[in-house]
Amino acid sequence: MSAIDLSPALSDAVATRFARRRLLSLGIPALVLAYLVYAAISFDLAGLAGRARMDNASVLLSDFWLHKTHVTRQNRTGALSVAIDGEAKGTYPADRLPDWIARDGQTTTIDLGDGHLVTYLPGGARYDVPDYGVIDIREGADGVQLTAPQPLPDWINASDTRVSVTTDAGRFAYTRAKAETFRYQPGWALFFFALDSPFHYMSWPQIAASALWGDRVDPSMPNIVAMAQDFWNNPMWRHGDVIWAMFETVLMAFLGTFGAALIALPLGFMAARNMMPFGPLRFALRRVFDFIRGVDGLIWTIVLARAFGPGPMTGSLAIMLTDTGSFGKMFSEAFENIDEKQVEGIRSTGANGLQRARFGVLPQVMPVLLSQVLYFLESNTRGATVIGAIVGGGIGLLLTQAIQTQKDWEDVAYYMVLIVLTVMAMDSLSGWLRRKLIMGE
Amino acid sequence: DEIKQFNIGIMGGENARDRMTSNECYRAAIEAELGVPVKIFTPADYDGVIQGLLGGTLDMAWLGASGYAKIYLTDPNAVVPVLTKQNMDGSTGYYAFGFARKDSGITSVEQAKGKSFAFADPNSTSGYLVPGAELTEKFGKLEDFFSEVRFSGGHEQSIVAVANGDVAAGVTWADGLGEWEDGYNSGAFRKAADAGLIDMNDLVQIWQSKLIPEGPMVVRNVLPQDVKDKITKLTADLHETDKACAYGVAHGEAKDFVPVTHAEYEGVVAARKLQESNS
Amino acid sequence: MLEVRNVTRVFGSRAAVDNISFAIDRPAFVGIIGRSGAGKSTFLRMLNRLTDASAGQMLVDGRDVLALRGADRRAWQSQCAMIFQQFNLVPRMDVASNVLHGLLNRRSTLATMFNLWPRTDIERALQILDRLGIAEQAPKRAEALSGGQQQRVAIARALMQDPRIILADEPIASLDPMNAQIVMDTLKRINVEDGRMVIANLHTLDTARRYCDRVIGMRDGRIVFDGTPEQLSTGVARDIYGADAGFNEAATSTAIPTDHEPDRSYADRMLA
Amino acid sequence: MLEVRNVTRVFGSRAAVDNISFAIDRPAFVGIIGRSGAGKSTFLRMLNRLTDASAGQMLVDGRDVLALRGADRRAWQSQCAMIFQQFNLVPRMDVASNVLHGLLNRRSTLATMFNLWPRTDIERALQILDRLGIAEQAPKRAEALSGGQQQRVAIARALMQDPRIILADEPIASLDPMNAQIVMDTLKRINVEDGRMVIANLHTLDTARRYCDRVIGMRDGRIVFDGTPEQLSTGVARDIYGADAGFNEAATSTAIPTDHEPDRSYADRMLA
Amino acid sequence: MPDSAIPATSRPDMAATSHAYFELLRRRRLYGGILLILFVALMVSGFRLAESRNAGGFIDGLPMLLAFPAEVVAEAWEKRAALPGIFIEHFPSLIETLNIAAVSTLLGGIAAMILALLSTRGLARWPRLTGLFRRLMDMFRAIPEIVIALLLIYILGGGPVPAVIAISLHTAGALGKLFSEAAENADRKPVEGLSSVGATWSQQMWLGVIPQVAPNWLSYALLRFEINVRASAILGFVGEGGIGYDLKIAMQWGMGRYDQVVGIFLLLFMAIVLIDRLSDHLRNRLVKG
Ligand SMILES: Nc1ncnc2c1ncn2[C@@H]1O[C@H](COP(=O)(O)OP(=O)(O)OP(=O)(O)O)[C@@H](O)[C@H]1O
Ligand SMILES: Nc1ncnc2c1ncn2[C@@H]1O[C@H](COP(=O)(O)OP(=O)(O)OP(=O)(O)O)[C@@H](O)[C@H]1O
Ligand SMILES: [Mg+2]
Ligand SMILES: [Mg+2]
Repeated sequence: MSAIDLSPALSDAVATRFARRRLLSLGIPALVLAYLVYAAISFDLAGLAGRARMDNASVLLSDFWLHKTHVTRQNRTGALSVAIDGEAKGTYPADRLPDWIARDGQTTTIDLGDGHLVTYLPGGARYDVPDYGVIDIREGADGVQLTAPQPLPDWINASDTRVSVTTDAGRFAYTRAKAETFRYQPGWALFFFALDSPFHYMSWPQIAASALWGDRVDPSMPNIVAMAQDFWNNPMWRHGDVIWAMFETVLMAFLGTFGAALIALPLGFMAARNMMPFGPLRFALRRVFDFIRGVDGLIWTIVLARAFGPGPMTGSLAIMLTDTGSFGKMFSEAFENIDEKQVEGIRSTGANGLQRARFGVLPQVMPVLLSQVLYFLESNTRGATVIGAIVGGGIGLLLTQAIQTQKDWEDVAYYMVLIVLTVMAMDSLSGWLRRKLIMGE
Repeated sequence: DEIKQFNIGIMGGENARDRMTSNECYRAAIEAELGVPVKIFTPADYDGVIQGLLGGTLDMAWLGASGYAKIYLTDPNAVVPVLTKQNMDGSTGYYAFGFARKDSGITSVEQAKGKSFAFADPNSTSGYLVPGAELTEKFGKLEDFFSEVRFSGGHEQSIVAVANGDVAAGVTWADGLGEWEDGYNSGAFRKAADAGLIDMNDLVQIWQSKLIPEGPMVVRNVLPQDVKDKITKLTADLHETDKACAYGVAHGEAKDFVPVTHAEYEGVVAARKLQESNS
Repeated sequence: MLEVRNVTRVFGSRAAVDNISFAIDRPAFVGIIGRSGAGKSTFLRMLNRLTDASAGQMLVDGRDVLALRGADRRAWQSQCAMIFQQFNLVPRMDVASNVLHGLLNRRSTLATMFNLWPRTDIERALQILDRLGIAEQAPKRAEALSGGQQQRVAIARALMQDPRIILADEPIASLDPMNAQIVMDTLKRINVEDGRMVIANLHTLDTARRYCDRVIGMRDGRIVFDGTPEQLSTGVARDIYGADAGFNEAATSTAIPTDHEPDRSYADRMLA
Repeated sequence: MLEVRNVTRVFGSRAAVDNISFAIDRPAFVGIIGRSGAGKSTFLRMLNRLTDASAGQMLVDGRDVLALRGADRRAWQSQCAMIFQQFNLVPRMDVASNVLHGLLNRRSTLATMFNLWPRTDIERALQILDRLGIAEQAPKRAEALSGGQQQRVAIARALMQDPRIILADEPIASLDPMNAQIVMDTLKRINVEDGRMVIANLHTLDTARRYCDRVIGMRDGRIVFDGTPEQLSTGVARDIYGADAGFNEAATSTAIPTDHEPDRSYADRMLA
Repeated sequence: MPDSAIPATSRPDMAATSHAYFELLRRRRLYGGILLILFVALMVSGFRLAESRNAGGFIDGLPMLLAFPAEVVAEAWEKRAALPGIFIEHFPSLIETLNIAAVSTLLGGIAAMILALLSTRGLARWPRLTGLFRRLMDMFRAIPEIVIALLLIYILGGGPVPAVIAISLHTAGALGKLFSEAAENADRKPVEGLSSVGATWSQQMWLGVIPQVAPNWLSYALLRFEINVRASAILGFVGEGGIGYDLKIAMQWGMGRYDQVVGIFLLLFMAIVLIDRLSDHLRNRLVKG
């Protein structure tokens, strides 16, 4: 390369520019990093690591898709009940126990699988744990007595009033009042048909056959209707209530969003500089929009709850209120960015204000407004979940409470799947509508 | 004048679906009695029910004593207390219990000094108001005595939070009858233990409050007198007519529902007024 | 018919139109020429009442249209159609609807809001479009049309108004020479056949010479020439445009330079 | 140096490049001509590995560059610079940075992402820009430059790569004749002075005749001509372009028709 | 001038044209009418359904609308002297809320950048996996923040971290979609140019795409920050830290602490409005140049 003498000023100038840019491109990441470090300290990230309970995480993850069956004997009466998740509506009828439970007079044998065997005996119980030995419990005068290979491992928790054993196969607990065994099995139990439904005891091919040509289980209706009813009224999962709640949530979002759009349309006109010559009103409207937007929907929900009480209408009114603020602002901005030529063309024919708005303004802003509204519809479906939790309606209430009780994780999973599917469906629906309504008039 | 529908508010404590289920029989009975549609609402927190009663959108609810006091202090004429729960032993009260994990070594409130402490809900009588007032009286400002005072959001959450070790100690309610290992005869411990949420072996009791009056069932004051009477009678007779239903409504075993008046709650109202000022 | 008396329009401290007066007594084709900023558009917009005048009167059959307010003003606007350089149509609506907008002032607001037009109106709109040779475009969106076609839609809207006066503000400035000629020919035909007065702002001398019965020259808001096209000498033009001796008239021309025949015959075919 | 063996590229069911083979044994200036769609771009893009070949080999000093993967492929790209019709610079970045991009493959990714260029690199970039006569533009954004200047920036980026081969895909198609000449002269100079091979797609015969040592004609993905510019008769051209007897060579010409002198002297001044 | 001044010089195909247009018009009116009726019916029946499932009716409730705010404001007004003290007391909570929002916008934004580039047709590192990354973003967007936060509280205990994770995930999904739409419209020529010199994928993206889309991306991120401030306050309301939690505690107590409610609310509200204004201003400058 031929060395041509460059003007040193130029080369310096360029070098300085590079130095400055280098400072910037190192400085910005450094600043971000410094901020994150500050945040990590102020959020006590280090302490969190100690507090985090990974066993909870595994409980949660497994409970998402596991169910447990409680096998309980009231020691005083000897009554045995087998119930899914310990709930009354999940209780097996005494004559139709699952095949891993065997009853023989006073003795009940529970096969937890993998060689784990629990036996309820009169006045005590026994648990055979493979590779460990037999845990034997007797009721004595002064409490429960435990006989087991020593030393006791930490998965056995014993006092003289209570013994509990936790293994991979299940959980077992004994007090003077009752003996209880929990067996964990994969799947959402009784998701389709609960124990009170005759269809629970059929296999899938049997169900299909019975739906198509089987004898009527209930003489008053075809089997397929009976199945639908049993599914819909499933007392464990209450699909009917859940779907209703989901529907209520979507309804809140729908009413709130479109109601707000209808209200914000005229208000937006009045708040647009080029539509509203009267300044003070415009200014006042803008501040009103700012105010109702700044107060979150949740606060509005609480304010409205006094007047309208709990329920979906209150939720949709709260969404409507917040979105009126957002739409008012966005619509008025859209109106201010219109092409004035079209309005002028309409004006020159002697059209009045309404007609100018209808023909000069609406056709050009409609696509923008519509796509904003549809975008909000989708995000409000999510928002309605939260509002529903406060206002006592919809899937949000079911979900937050199921989480807060911290035991119905399979319900939580069910609701979450439903919500995600619904929001995704709303997303595609609004995308489809947007394409349909905006691309082709 | 006539009423067109009748709305019942049910406070938190269980998940919404279970609350609906355990009160369904009660709802049906009232509907049959009044001949108008009856609906149950289960807002996420105490405040939802209270606002509903104040605003007149809910006609009746079972409240905690503190919740009643809050309504009374906001608007003395909004509701009247009519019934309360009578426990198996004939008492019409219960206790707040302080508790901690057994393996934490804490056996009294003094030992929990400088550790974190959980109340249930600011509107809860046994979960905050009474224990808050009593402990403050004994140990001074609780924010200074404990390292952190937190509201878990409900009794169930307090128990789980302590059992999980998220907080060192907390309070919740129980009737104080029966055995600790079973979580007493009724109360939040019993529910949690029955549900398999906790193992009572893991917890110890560290404190017990004075007797707290059971919360009242209130009806809105402006309801027609005959409606109030019908509801009161139906509920008062529930233990005689439908035992299983009464169990669900009373959140567990109870002897009966018995009449009550505002006078029984003046103490709680006073405690609440006191707490207000030292917030 | 039209008498303009001492009309002035001030923007800020500058007078865009400065005390102009003239009268037109028959439905003539009047051209207004002048360089950019001379006040041509402002004058037309005042006559159409899109812009308010600062002072003066414009009498149409003895009535001062500048004094009209509210519904009267809109009624006047409907009698005085305006054609814009950028067409000013509603691009997302179809051509026929755009033409029907010419009737907005005559039909009830409620019906028009829902786009409900009587069948006879629609038929008339289609007839007008047919007259201008673009009836097949009626169902298309206005934005799908070429510039020349859009301007003819704008003229159709103006005709739909059944106006007494048609104002055209540089109607051919955004068009290519071919389309420009079609549009100007159309305006001329309307002027001659229907006997409607046309006042057009033009930015080229040759167009003015070719189509106008009378030419008004403006400069800095004042009228500096008012006469027949024949009187429009290069010297006068220099005066109007404020150009120096190097002024070359061809520089302002947009006419198709040589052989006009094929275009004209095409235009005639289109307008037949 | 470069040997192309039976290279084919199929898009869908059509072969854009259909089994072509040829060899170049010295750093010549090779022009590829052919009408639109003949497969010229596809061939260059395969050699630069922007597009994968369907079959065949391209040997550079005995190594098949079509078989390279990952980092090897990128290393080869850095030795084989490409100049595009649309320049393909980063418009929002300054000229010097664009030139430095030629080094991206040789410097660590992290350092380049944080703009950490050694001062010697920056100076070399400036020298190259100076050699191409646009050093003063170094601090400007690429998008602020004229087309011809942008193409010279692209050439500078190519030189920064210190490549063995420079590929140019219709480098002057978006330029006016003046700038086209400067760019072609520059490429020729690099070819002659630095001894780098240049392969350029050209869409005009006269450019090919004027600058190339060897011309390859493509039609429908096949090589239909391979020889010296002198062998490129009008008959051959007709063959390449698939034109009928009415083929008029001038129609493809972009050269400045008459007197070349002032341009040439200007170009010389610029490149001095 | 009468209508008949227009000569009826219709050409023969005029009748067909006019017929076709009327046919079109009829169809358009029919569809428009059906759509309108459908929409009105949905709105009306939806509202009536919602009202019937509500505890209180719409008309009955209207007169009560101001009862609660009046109660709150009246008490706060009485104790207005305490307001500055309340502001100071709760300011640290506000900072925590803002920190949560800022950190999640940063983390979510960075994740969104990567996800967006990975899922943009023509830019993706692994073109076959674009669909996967898109679905991933859809999922992130679909799950309400509150759900993730509540689940994480169970595992991580309370505090700001669950909120940060929850909001970050949502932000990654929401911004990712917007970012990818902007990247889709970016000019491909610079990328190809960089690719031709042997640049790696990250160099191509960093130098060829990001400078083009940066103004748009920044503007979206600012908007998101504004939204996240609100989200972080709301998460506080359902049980995390920050100013939302303070507000809930005060609100739940009710009468007697309404001065706190108003004070905290004003603090939060002013912060939101301030950020809203600032981001509006910055965004306008970014997009306009
Ligand atoms: N709305 C307005 N506000 C302020 N000044 C204006 C306005 N409209 C026009 N003017 C000014 O008035 C003067 C005359 O403008 P006008 O548009 O009438 O000129 P014109 O002859 O139509 O020019 P052109 O050929 O550019 O359209 C110009 O100086 C213009 O800047
Ligand atoms: N990415 C692609 N996908 C499908 N077909 C392609 C692609 N790239 C090129 N082709 C097709 O391959 C054929 C050759 O294209 P190529 O761009 O190589 O032609 P060219 O000689 O460079 O033409 P031009 O002068 O127009 O650039 C054309 O028919 C083109 O349509
Ligand atoms: Mg003008
Ligand atoms: Mg090509």
